[in-house]
Amino acid sequence: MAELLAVRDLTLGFHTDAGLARVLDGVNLTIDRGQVMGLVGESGCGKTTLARAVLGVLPRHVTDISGGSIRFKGRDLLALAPDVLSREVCGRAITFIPQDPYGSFNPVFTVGTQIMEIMKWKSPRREAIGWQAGMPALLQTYPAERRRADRDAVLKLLDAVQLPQPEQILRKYPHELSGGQRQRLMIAMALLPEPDLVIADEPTTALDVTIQAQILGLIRRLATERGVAVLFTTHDLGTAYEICDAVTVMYAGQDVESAPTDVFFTRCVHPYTDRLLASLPRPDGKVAGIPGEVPSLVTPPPGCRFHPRCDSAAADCRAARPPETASGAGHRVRCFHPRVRAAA
Amino acid sequence: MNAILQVRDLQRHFPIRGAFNRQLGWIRALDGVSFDLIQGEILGLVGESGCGKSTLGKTIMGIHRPDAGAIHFEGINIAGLEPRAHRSVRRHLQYAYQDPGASLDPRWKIGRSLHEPLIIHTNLSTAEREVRVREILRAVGLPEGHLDLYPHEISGGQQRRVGLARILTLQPRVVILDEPTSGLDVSVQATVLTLFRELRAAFNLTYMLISHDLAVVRMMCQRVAVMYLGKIVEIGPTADIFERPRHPYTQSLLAAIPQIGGKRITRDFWLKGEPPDPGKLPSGCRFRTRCPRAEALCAETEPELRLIGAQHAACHFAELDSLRSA
Amino acid sequence: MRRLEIIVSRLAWFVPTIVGLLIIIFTISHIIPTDPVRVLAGDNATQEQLDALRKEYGYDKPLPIQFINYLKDVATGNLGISIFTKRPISETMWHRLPATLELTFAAVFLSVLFGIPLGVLSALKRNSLFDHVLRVITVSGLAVASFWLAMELQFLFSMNLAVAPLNGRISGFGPDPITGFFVIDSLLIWDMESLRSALSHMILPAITLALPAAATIVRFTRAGVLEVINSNFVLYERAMGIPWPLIVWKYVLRNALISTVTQIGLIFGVFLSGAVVVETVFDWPGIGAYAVNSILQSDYKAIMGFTIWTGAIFLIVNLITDIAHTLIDPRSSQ
Amino acid sequence: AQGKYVHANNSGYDNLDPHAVFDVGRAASRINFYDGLYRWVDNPPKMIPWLAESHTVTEDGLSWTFKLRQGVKFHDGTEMTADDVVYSMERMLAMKKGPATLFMAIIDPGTTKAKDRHTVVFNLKEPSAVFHSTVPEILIVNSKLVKQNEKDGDWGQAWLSKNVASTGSYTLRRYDPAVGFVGARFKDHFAGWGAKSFDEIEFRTVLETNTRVLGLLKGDIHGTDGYLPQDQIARLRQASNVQIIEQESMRVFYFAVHNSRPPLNDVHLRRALSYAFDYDGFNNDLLKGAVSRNAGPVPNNLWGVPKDVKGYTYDLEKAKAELAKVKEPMRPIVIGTLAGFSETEQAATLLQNAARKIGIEIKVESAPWPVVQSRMQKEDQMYDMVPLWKSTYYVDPNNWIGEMYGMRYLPLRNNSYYRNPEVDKRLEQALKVTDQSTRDRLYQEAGRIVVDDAAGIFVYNTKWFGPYAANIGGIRFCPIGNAQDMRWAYFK
Amino acid sequence: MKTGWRQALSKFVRDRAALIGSVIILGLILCAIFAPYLAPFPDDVYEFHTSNRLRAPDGVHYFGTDRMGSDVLSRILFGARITIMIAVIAISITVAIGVPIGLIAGYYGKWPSDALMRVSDIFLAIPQVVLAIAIAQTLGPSIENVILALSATYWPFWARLVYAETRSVKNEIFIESAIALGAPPWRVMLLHVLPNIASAIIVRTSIGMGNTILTAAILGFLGLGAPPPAPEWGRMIAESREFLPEAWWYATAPGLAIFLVVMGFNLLGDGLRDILDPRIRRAASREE
Ligand SMILES: Nc1ncnc2c1ncn2[C@@H]1O[C@H](COP(=O)(O)OP(=O)(O)OP(=O)(O)O)[C@@H](O)[C@H]1O
Ligand SMILES: Nc1ncnc2c1ncn2[C@@H]1O[C@H](COP(=O)(O)OP(=O)(O)OP(=O)(O)O)[C@@H](O)[C@H]1O
Ligand SMILES: [Mg+2]
Ligand SMILES: [Mg+2]
Repeated sequence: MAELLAVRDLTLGFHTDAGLARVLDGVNLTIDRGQVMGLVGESGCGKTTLARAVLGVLPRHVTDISGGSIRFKGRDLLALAPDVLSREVCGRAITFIPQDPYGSFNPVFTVGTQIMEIMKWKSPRREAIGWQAGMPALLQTYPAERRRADRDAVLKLLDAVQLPQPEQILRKYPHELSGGQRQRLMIAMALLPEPDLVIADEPTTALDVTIQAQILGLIRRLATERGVAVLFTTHDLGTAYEICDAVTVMYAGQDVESAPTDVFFTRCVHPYTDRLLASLPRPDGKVAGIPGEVPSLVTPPPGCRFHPRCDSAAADCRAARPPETASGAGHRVRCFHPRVRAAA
Repeated sequence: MNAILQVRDLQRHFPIRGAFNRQLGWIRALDGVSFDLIQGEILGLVGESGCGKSTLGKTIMGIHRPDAGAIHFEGINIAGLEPRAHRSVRRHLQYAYQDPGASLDPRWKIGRSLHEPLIIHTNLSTAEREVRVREILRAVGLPEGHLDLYPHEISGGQQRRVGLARILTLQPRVVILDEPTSGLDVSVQATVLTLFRELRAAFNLTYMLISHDLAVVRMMCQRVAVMYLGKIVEIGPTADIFERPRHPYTQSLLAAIPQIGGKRITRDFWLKGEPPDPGKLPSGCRFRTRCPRAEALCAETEPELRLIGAQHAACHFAELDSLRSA
Repeated sequence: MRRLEIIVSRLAWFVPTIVGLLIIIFTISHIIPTDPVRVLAGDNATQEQLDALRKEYGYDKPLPIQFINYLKDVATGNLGISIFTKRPISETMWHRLPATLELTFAAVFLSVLFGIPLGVLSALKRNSLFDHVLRVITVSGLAVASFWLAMELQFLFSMNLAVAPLNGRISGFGPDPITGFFVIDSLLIWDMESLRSALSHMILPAITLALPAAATIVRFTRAGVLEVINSNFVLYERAMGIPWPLIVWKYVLRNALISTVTQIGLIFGVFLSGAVVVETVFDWPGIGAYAVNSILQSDYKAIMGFTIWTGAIFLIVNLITDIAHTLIDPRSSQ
Repeated sequence: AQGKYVHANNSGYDNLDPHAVFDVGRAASRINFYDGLYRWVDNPPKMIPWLAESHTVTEDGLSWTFKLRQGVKFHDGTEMTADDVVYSMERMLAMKKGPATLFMAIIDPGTTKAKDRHTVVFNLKEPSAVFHSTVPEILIVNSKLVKQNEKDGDWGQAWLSKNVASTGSYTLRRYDPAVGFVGARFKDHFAGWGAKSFDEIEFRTVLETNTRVLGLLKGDIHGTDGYLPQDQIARLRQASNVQIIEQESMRVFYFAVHNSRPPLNDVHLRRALSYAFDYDGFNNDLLKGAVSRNAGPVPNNLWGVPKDVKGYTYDLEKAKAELAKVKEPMRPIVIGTLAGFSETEQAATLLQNAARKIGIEIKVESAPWPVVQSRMQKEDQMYDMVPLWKSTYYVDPNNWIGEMYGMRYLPLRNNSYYRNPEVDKRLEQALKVTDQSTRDRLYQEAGRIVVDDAAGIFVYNTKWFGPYAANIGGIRFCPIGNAQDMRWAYFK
Repeated sequence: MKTGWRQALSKFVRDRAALIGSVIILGLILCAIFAPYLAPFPDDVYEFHTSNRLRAPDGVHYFGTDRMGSDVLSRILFGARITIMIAVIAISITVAIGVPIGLIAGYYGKWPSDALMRVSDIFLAIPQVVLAIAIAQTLGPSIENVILALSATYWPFWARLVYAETRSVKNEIFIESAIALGAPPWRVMLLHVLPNIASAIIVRTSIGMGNTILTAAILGFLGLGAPPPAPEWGRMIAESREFLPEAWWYATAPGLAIFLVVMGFNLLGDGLRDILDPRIRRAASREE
């Protein structure tokens, strides 16, 4: 499988009242074509930030990107001009499914208007450069012919995401739809431009378990059918297990371990991953949390950020961040003292 | 068995109002709920968002007035008591909010918040109160220095501890825990759940644990009640319900939870559609619009809770095999 | 459906509100030491003259009866005769209304024309030099006493630079009234001289009125845009690569305007209060100047008439605001 | 005949009815649209025959017979007759507004008779020495036309408030209560026209002084009222295109003092206050010497003034001495000023300032004229003092000293609540006798006592500074009407 | 870790608007207190020098003299006393009326809130300036009546504000939890609700001060304020009006004084809003 997205040593921070919050610290992430990659980690560890970095929608004035690269199909997105990124990549080659399907719809326009707006700019039928290219965006028109074709595509896809009576749904306002319906629409909108990569940022956290199961199934099926790669952000390990081909774990802005799903849940070697899995509630009632607290991102501990809470930490963990080491096929870990496990 | 709390046919309806205060309909947040809470147990209450779990807890507490039904707490019916009379009951019956951070006054130091219940319910002097507060603080595992901090200055897990300490100062017998771990990371959740267990042992508490996380409930509770749109559709010992769910809704709920290392449920999850508008409930069984097993009977008569095996379930076809294995 | 209900419920409150207003004003009017009959009779009236007039105008009856009679009159659209001008008050009001409306519309036009785009721009360029300068200007706009600003504008532009007339609405009588709006009337009869005169008379008072209103609009638009621009749907639209100008001027603005529109009722209050003072300083023959005159003359019937009018205008504007709100915010008409 | 004269007036023309309006500010509509039986012209004022050619009085002074001019045309072409005069008098008496107050006490409704087509008889209830001087205020309306426009027995009030039905010098061309009026020259006016009279006159309401001045400077208007603040006059004097016509007027500025209320009923306190007013500072500094000191109630330029009375001067020592003699317990004195008339306020604060130095506390309250007026007319509500002007309604000392201090005018016009039998005896006598020299003597004697009693603080007699465009000629100033009679004026 | 108030204080110092605003207001208060010492001609509040009238600003009279020949600067300094007195008393009365009414109506809902809404609707149905003018005129011009007119017309704003804030705070979980603990209503209202809406009231009060001063100035301008010779700023501008062409300083100085003070209160209010209002704070932290 070919690399679709390769994030290398991405380091960035946000300027806050308290100082520079070093939110990502040398993050590596690789997604292959058609792969569903789970990005898991506890709240505030930088999952959303990483997703937004790929989409190029980090808050402009406060973000300080100090290093690394994001290569997508060979182009470095960080080096791309914002308008080129917005025109050629965002919404076209890379699309987005947000966490909050209610807030992500504009409340004062019908969903039809909003879908058609995306199609106007991002439809796969849109020729790359037409006579309108030099026109200001506000003046550009939507050719009727393409509009019709796009609309047919929309209706077809709405059907595919199990939204009955799509024509009616398009005429509704977001608040007139249920959470599940909204999230289905979001999925449809992410797939309509026929992208190579969909970034889904915790798309099911706002939903009930039964609806979540439906949506997860939908994403999984459509991704497989269309060969789309997905970056799936979640803090729920169960969900990650459910739909991902591979999982990357982050802790406090650093990636710690990355492995194919089955390997990850059975043979993880990083102490943090290990403790995380041990914290899951079990019928037998034997749970163990992780003592200590998540470090402040403004004054993070040096080296491996997990070392203050890690029982196998040693002096070298403080000195430097462990390099990425391969621990099997597609299994990479960043730890000087990985757990030794008997292979299951 | 010794029921410390008996709830009988409890109803609580919220009006839906339009302009003019004109009433457009009712949301039946509680539509005839009955169950017993047994001394010393942990009863789990699960169900989807908006099914009435919090309303049930708050109605028992007297925050909402029930429209009908009875709540016997230690033999006394406390349903619809005057606010003044209710206040004395509250010493023994406490409610732990879903988000303890939000349940602490942001402008009050932790210490002051901890004194408040004692000021309201006891005539202790400041010094006596101080002793009690420090005791309880130790019990929930917080350093005394925290008394001088504001809620936003401590972590979420610590806020939860403060919230519990505030409740426990009054030495209640029953504590209703409303989604105590929602929004917490698993590692923190694990610590909090452990704390609940320890406190229960130390203070001889009875819990009603409201949650939508079945895994947590399974781990913590002796018995589980499953709610769907204002009604309990199934109730019984935890092991039985998780092994042999009788109600199709419970079955789908269990089927919807990803099991690490288990079968991938999304491949063939069978429940379609979404819960109906709580203002416009369907006739008969309220689950029939989504139920793959629904028949004409389901639209006509509403099934009552029936005893099947060790558990009660409200389904006409509860005896049939589980859908999951079908 | 909901829209109709809003209108009906607003209208239902119309009458009690106006009656309540009248009670307040009637009560305070009757503490006035002026004897309306004496004013009516003139400087040199005799006692018998006064008694006759008192009877004629019903001032000999007890106050509650006077109030009820007054309400009856108001219900039939009769606001009584002004003590000072000795003319029917409603007639004067109708006669002066176009002047006030013309000025108000001009001010609304100016304040919206500048307020909304500036508000959007300062939100987009938050914390830039532009934003800071604009903030200073808007805070000043709200801090300056309108009558003083009016005088300083007169001093500068009329007395020293002589580029604008000092006051009045037009030189001379203006075009024959068709609509009563000089700008429209002079266009209708294609009288460029009148048009020029009307516009040049309007500019200073309109600016005076528009300044605080524009400042308010800028602030609300800015706050609205800032609130919206951080919302998830803007993030989503950006992530989906919708062109930025489109996001701002179509999607964000429409949302931001919701809060601005709700403020229009308030802004209108600014205009009406402003009109009272600004019309006085600029000698603008509208109902605001009439109100001040009546108040200074203790012409309490005219004051009450004015109160009813402003109350009604205000309520109508609020009604329109509510309707506009339901029009641009689909959530509210649910 | 040429051109259009534009006048900026400082008050509004909200009613054109000559029988409803009777104040100096709105004289222009009365005087230019309507004619009276006689007319006042020039300064000192002379009464000339106008619609009436002459009159006779019976021996007892009760029956006044006026001979009307023949062939006088109303604007609609019909002839003016004695019936119109009778109708006009009845209309005034019925409406009881404005000018009616001059006649109601002496003429009953229904007693005025048309002897023939051109003779009219007024029958007085009692002899009146002042009736003669009020005859110019009997303005004649077109009775037929007004009757046609009567509604519900309103004497045509609604109609006449916006229309003109008269014989007057100008016909109404345009009218807007908020703006003013335009009159066109009535070619067939009985008095004829000079060669250069205006074709049209426009009177605009321009409340703001600065606008009137600027308009005059810019040439947009040709004339404005003659009581501008002196700073403005000074400014206008510098402009080459403006002329200022200076005339002694009959508008006396004084403090009405409540003579009956303690402690002001003590003559020593009143004298102390009279000594405490800085006449020079006020007349010369604040008003730039544009007024002349008037020591008593009657204007200096009228007869009936005791010329030897020099009045009070600003002298705090004398004031203190007088104050020492005051027996009544002292309390703060309240002065009511006229809102919008800053001169009254300045005068009050000036007195306040000086009084403070001799230990009298004064409070100043400002209120609009209607409020002040209605309080002045109630003895218990009258302020302790009110600075104000006494204007000319008719030219007779009775207009001033008579109404200000005569007991028969209590409380409506005698707002000083001054009750001095010595003075009253003389004032009453002067009203009955018709011999001019006797009356002159009586008024002088009364004036002397009033000043000695310090019944008021008499400050100045106004000078009139008529600002007109330099190319206007033929302005004839008369204290009544303030030169707003435009029929004599023309462009040079 | 900083406590809430200390944090607010440090933010306050960093917020330039609030700082400038409070400096201006402090200046005003100092001017008011030390007017007799600061004024070059303290007697000129009552003392006239008619021969010296309408002097342009020079080294002796920094702001020129007025129509009675008094020093404009001195009068403005003394005018600050009147301005402060009117604003402070009027706002205190307004707050004292509006806050309890809003609090009770907001806390209990039902008919008290309906009644409040209707009554304040009536008061808010016409512009406050107009109502204040009408009341002030009716009662007669004096400082007390200006204060009365202002309080009578402005209380609904506070009642409404407190009402709305109370309603929203009442939905907060910590209020519900205090009730669940068994706290009686007075305790909840005074100890929980009031402190939590205090910042909104403070912000509104600061901006309200500005508005009140403006309205008071309008009343003074129309001759409905303090009677002469009180050096009230609005009245000074009204007095200056007829001298505008010759004496530009006469209107300019008191106008600027009003402007500065109102600006001071507005800036302070704005700044306090940024610092104290948690909603804005939340929005600000999300902002780009
Ligand atoms: N605009 C910003 N300014 C300052 N800090 C920010 C900003 N956005 C995010 N952060 C901080 O960056 C860290 C990472 O945030 P991010 O949203 O990426 O976490 P996450 O892993 O997505 O968490 P969650 O699971 O809660 O969504 C957090 O500590 C957050 O507070
Ligand atoms: N005070 C209220 N007024 C009106 N409706 C209410 C009120 N409180 C709750 N409801 C409605 O009652 C229903 C049940 O609400 P409740 O909060 O009990 O659900 P829940 O099961 O606790 O949901 P969640 O899991 O989201 O907390 C919902 O439809 C809710 O909208
Ligand atoms: Mg996130
Ligand atoms: Mg809940």
